[in-house]
Amino acid sequence: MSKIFDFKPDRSKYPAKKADGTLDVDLRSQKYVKLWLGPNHPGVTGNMAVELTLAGDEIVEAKTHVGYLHRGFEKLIERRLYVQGFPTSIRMCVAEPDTNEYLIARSTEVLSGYDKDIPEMAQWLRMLSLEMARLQGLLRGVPGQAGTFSLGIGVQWGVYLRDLILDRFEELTGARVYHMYIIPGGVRGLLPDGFKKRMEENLKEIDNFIIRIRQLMFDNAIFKKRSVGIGVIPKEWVDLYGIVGTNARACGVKRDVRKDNPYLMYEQLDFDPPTATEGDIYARSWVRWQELIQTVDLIRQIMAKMPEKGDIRAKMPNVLHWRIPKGETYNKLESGRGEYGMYYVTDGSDKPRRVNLRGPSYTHAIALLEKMLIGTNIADVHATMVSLQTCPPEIER
Amino acid sequence: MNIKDVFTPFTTWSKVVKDPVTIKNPIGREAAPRYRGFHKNDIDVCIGCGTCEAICENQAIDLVPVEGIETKSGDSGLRPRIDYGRCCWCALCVDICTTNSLNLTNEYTWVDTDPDAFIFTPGVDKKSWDTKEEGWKKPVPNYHFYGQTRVPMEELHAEERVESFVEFVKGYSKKQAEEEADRCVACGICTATCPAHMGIPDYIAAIRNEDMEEGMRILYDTNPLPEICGRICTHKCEDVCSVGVNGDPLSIRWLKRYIADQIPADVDKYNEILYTKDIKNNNKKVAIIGTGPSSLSSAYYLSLLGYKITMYEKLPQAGGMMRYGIPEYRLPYDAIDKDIDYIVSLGVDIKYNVTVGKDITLEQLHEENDAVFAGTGLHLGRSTRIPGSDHENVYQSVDLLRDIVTGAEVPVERKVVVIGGGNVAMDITRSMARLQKAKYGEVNIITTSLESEDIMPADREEVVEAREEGCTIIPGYGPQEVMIENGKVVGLRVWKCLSIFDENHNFNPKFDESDERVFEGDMVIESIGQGMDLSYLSEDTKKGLEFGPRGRVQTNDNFQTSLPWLFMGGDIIQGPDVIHGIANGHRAAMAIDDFLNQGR
Amino acid sequence: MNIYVKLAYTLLGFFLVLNWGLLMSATLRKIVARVAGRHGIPFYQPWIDLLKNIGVRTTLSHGFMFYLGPVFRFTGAVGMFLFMPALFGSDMWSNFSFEGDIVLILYFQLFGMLGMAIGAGEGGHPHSAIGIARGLAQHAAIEIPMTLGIISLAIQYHTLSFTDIVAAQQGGIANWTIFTNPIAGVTLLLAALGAMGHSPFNLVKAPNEIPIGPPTEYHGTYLGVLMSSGVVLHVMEAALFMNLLFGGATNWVEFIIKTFLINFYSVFVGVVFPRFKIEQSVVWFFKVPMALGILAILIYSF
Amino acid sequence: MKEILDRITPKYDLQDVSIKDDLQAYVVVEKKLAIDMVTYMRDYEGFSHFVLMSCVDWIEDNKLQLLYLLNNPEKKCVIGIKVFIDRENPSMQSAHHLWKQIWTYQRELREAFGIDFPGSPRIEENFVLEGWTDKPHMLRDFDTNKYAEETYFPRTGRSTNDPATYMRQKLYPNQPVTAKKNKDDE
Amino acid sequence: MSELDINDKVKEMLEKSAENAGSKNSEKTFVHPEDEEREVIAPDGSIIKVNPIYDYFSGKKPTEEKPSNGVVEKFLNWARSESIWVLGFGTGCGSIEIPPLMTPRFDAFRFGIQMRPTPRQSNAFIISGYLSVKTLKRVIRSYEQMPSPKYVLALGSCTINGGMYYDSYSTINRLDKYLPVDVYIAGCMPRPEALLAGFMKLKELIKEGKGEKANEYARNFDEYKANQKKIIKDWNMPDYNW
Repeated sequence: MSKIFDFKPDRSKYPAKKADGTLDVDLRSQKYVKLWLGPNHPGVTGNMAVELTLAGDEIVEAKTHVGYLHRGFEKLIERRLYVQGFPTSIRMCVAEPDTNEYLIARSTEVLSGYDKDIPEMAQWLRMLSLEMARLQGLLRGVPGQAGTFSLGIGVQWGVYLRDLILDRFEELTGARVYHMYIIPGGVRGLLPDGFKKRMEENLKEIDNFIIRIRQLMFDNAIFKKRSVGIGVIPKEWVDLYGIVGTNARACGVKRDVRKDNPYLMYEQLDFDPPTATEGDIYARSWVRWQELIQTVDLIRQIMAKMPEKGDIRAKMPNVLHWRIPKGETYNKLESGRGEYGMYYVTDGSDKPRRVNLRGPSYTHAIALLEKMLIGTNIADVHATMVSLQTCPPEIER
Repeated sequence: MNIKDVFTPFTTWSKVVKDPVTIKNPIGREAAPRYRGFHKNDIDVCIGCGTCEAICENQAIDLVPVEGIETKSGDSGLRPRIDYGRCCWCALCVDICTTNSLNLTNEYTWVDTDPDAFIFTPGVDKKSWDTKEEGWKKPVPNYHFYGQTRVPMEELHAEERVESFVEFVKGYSKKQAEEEADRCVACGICTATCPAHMGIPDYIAAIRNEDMEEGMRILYDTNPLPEICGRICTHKCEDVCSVGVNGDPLSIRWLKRYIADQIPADVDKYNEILYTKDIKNNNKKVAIIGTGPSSLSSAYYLSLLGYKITMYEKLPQAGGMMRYGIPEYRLPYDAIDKDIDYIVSLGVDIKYNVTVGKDITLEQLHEENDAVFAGTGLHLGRSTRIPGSDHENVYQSVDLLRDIVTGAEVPVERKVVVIGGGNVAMDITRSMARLQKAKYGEVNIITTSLESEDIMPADREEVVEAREEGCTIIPGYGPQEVMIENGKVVGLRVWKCLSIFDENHNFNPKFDESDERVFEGDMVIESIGQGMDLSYLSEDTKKGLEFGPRGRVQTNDNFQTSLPWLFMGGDIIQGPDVIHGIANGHRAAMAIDDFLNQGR
Repeated sequence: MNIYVKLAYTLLGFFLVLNWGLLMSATLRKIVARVAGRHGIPFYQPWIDLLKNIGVRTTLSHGFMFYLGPVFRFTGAVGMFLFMPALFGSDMWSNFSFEGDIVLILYFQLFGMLGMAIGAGEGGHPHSAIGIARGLAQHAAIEIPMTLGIISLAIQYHTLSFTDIVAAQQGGIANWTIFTNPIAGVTLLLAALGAMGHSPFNLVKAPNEIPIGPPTEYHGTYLGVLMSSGVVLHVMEAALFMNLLFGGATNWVEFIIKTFLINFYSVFVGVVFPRFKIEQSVVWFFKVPMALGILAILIYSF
Repeated sequence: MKEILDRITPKYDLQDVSIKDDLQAYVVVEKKLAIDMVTYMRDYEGFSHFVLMSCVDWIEDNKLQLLYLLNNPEKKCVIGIKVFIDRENPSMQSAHHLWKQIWTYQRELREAFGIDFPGSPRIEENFVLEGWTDKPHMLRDFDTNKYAEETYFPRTGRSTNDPATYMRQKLYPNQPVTAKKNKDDE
Repeated sequence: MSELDINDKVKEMLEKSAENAGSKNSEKTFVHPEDEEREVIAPDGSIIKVNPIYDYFSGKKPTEEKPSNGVVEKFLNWARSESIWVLGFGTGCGSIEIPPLMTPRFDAFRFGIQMRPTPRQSNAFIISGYLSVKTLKRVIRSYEQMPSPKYVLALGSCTINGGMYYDSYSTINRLDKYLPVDVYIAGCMPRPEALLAGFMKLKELIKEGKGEKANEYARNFDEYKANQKKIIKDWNMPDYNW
């Protein structure tokens, strides 16, 4: 029966290939349609574009176009003092900004030799803010997968709960989205009074949401129909394409910087990154949902284990004249999207020589996405993009 | 397909009976107490140091003059104006604010149709959020963008230093100096307060850059006596230092000394660093009376311009009050020599043991030279004129200090009483303590002053150090009589002083006669101020000069007297202060140059 | 009854249905909003949107065919209203229904879609073309179970007239077709899901795939016309199934309640299910509803 | 990390090996050996995860420094392979055949630094910029502030004062603050 | 014309275009080969000249569309103010605050604010922060496709005076040079509450009849265009994108 309704066309003959291996797509032959998804399109993640070449409803070629959000951060940071780097860098990725702050802070600390002086309290607070950032990202991202299939209710709940976390961020850091909290040397404030109580209330709501989202998404016949077996990443691709984070974990490769190269106080936390084996959209979604549970648990652990009081910033040189000797370092952390790293070069002056950010989307959204989209339908483009958690600003910086 | 998967999603509908979670009235909702909203500034506390401007990575902050705020010492009169077309609300400006006057409120709504409207001076342009209390403030605890505490200066212990006249302040090591220099926020507020307007932030930057030669050049731009100033300057700059508003002010003086100490005492090296090897002579001559700070300063800057300078010194060595007034433990002689040797190396001729007015007249100097600068200083001690003050065992501090330097015999008794609360009083107190220690093995000295402890004119650290060294300082008593028994001084009778000035701010001390004390002492030293000796001015010359109050010669802003060829500066015009003298000398040198080149 | 009076009543009825349609769409959106936990648009929002659209100053054409989209769509809506009895047993509100009107209504369902195909194609936007292609394909898939269900009813009631079918259902809930012919009823209800155009069958407009499908290029007054015909179509689709399965309506209150509930039913499903892909949707209609439809015919044939 | 480096140092004649900690090291290799070494590290030393390809402009040495950053998922360590190439007409062998994402990096470096990678797919295509006519934007001698000011007209009507200068003008306009010298060369 | 002839002709034209491409390599050209002015052969063999950029769009200048008089306009303005359809184009980082705005917490729907995915049906454009030149090109295109009356809300510092990217080579500093802006909202980025306040201000303006910036754009079209063309170097589209 299913064979009868299998619409899979034979693509061995066309599109033909040119001698150099690229596709021979002649738009004037009227066999193909060129369709741009984005940048003005509600179905792309952020302000980017995918240029699709369609044969019927099937994609034969996809090209990712980025640069719509290009601000030249790496150039701008070269013009800014070390302490001025973090307000600039944080805007490199709006979905989970704290990761950038941490990397800038960590890189400068490592290169200037202050990384051992960071007070314990500050490290716990950094970890709390990073986990909260992961949580708010997942609250948008997990139901967002259903949103790509026009199941928008979960998104609405998720964004509401994310807003509650943003309220906690506001209390802790003084801002909703661009927290600018982790500063070279430490953090910019202790927990306010009653923070833990209010956080716990929010977490309880999120616990409830987690169950509901399971009923809505993962026990949903049509959601399964749309996501199982679609957008499969084979295990062999992980190293070939440089896939990291949840996308790698969903195809059975357990990579998590928090476990592999522990930073901050992650060694003191009890967790095991969830994995799946199928590597399709459903599996990625499922891994992320489990990660949501785990992040809630991690925040609870952090709040229980962190000290009550302590210094928030190490004694550092005057920020206006801070110089760092010549050196280079690569620091990474596990963001909600995967390994997030920064290559930082200093030359002895009061400004960095080069800052290069390596976001997971750099490979996910270009090389991998372009490969994965071939042979799928227009309807799957958005779902595939969201399941890879592509985030254009970290590609083009 | 699982049939459960068809029905489970419908559980979602249970939400429909729950109340919406929407915020009823979102516009103007109160933000979190720590929210980084719009700026407010307490303009009365703000000193316009501009660190906010320096740290702003968006160049969002301008410093602009504000009506009603005057530019004065310690306050630039500028206030930050913020461009909300640039700001990113990172609050680094709040975190670094030296006075804690700049804060962010938790107000965040500002909608306008005019893009040029988003620029305002917080605290000056009235905004609705000016009264808001909550918002971002500098985080606590231990969150500082620059060092709050001064790097302690290493000194000899009190017991050790009272043993001898050896300089007891050791000076900063490289590490200490750099750490201290690192605290500077480079605002430049201090520059205006410094009488010589030295480029303080610049030479501190030179320390950070480990470029001592550059530092030296900056120092010599305005001050040819850095070794001396680095030790004994009254450091008015430190009083207004913006880092000192919250925390210890920068030790600007020690940093200056650090730079000067790094350059070896080698005049060739000096000439090389300061590019003074090939100054062209301009064939004009200027005579300078005295070799104090103002004289040396004018000599230095005039010789840079190519003038031939001849200096006349009454005493056998140059330096004036710096050498003969300030004890060696504060200002060692080699430091003085180092500075003076360099000035001499520029071709300055110093004639020692020549008293103008006696050995050579002022008129002669005028004839031989194109202009004359007189920086003769205050070398006459003032007397309290209380009963018994004409006793031979009542001394003037200036005389004693000079004698200590020249090596003349100084009378040292077992018990000494000093009258005076200024720095000179402290100098003589501590010098006498050292002499007592050497002669008798113990210190027994009482210093009393009319002013109470809190308004004593002496530097605080001087008082503290004097006490550490075993001197007794009892401020707030007015001397009434030097008690003499059997022709010998036995003590000083004093009354408690209630107030020094009357309602019209005239000197008119009031005493509490019931609180009478007697300070025992075998000798009394008066140190209540100095007077000038203008005996070298002939009657003719005096006629040509104008005199102001308290017998001072009237000069214009450029220290030119009403005799155009005669310039006067230093203590005799401005009162006793080294750095003022240096500034006067520099200004007078430029004025002399202008005066002599008018015809050109 | 005088044809002019009848025409006047029909126009009044159309006006009523239009307003009810606007109100209904707002209400349904409010209910969905409530599931999401928010208040949603005000009840009067659709009217303001309509006014605003009429007030848009720029009118731009992509050619003559471009006008036909809204016109056909509106004609489809009017046609559906015109030839379907709104209220049973009322001379004034039975409009121009006649024997065999079901066939005409089935045609008018497609009519608007065809018009959009012409107009949207002329608009030149690829999203429009893809949307309309999807729409036509899916409509073909919906029509099969729907026609099968209607044939089953026709066999059951021996008529192709709404009035007769509704008349046969009078006299209590037990007489409704949904209970007398449940298999055809279920077939038609499943087809109704598709016809209403809510998730999982909202492929035509498909937000975040080809937003917003055929009307991409339509703006201002065109959009106003499309909007109003859309809401009328929603009411009349519901009225179609109301007449076929739920015993029709004898007064406006009943009409309103029944059309609302039928619409709500599709929203009820739509809120909790994501969208099918086009081939999944077509295959789905070819599987369960078609089998049921054939079964319904077979039962009544033998 | 140390033992790996000991193994490969003689093999590739590495200069300037710097070990940051147990998990991070940077080596400098000659240009013609670089791609070979990257391949070797991938195939024989387990550095199978390609992290990052970057470039640093050392304008004072007239060199561009390319960096291939590889990660060993087993040993969890990172090695940075650095290559110095000329700043004039920079060019480097393409490594796009090794990992699938490398051509993206090469395309970016082509645009940002003007480095050519012959044979790399879509190398000439724009990456982030469109219609760019100036010199490659990440080079140190491209002044972004100047470019922005000339191109994007910042809002006028703003001016600022340096506290020290302003106070000087206000409080002591006549006091000399530099030493004048009577010399020819100044 | 026989089939053979057509094939020859095609060959000839292909060669010609290849020559052209070769000669143009020296100077940087931004027009995509598909958009170049060229001759094509219709299925019937006739030769048609096409200039895709101008064939698909009319390069006509926009005209001022005067508001009608009196009560009607007032009434329509009221309707416009209560039904603001925002183009769903997240141009910058401020767009991260749009989802909260449209979801339960702030629920802008109750104020008549809705999102539309296509410029044809939108009448408000949120410029959510910085604009890179590449995006500006798309923004201009989208803006010009919006039917009048249309409104622009500018979020954050970046649109006012460059914000924290004032020195970036890629982002513009002043939005009002390129598009007429109705309302500016301060913040980096503005919170949803501030955004709502901005919408309220916009409503006020529309009700007062001051939301006529689309006409201002038409009036000063040449000036705006000159500014736009100064920074968009690869202007491979018609002057006005209708």
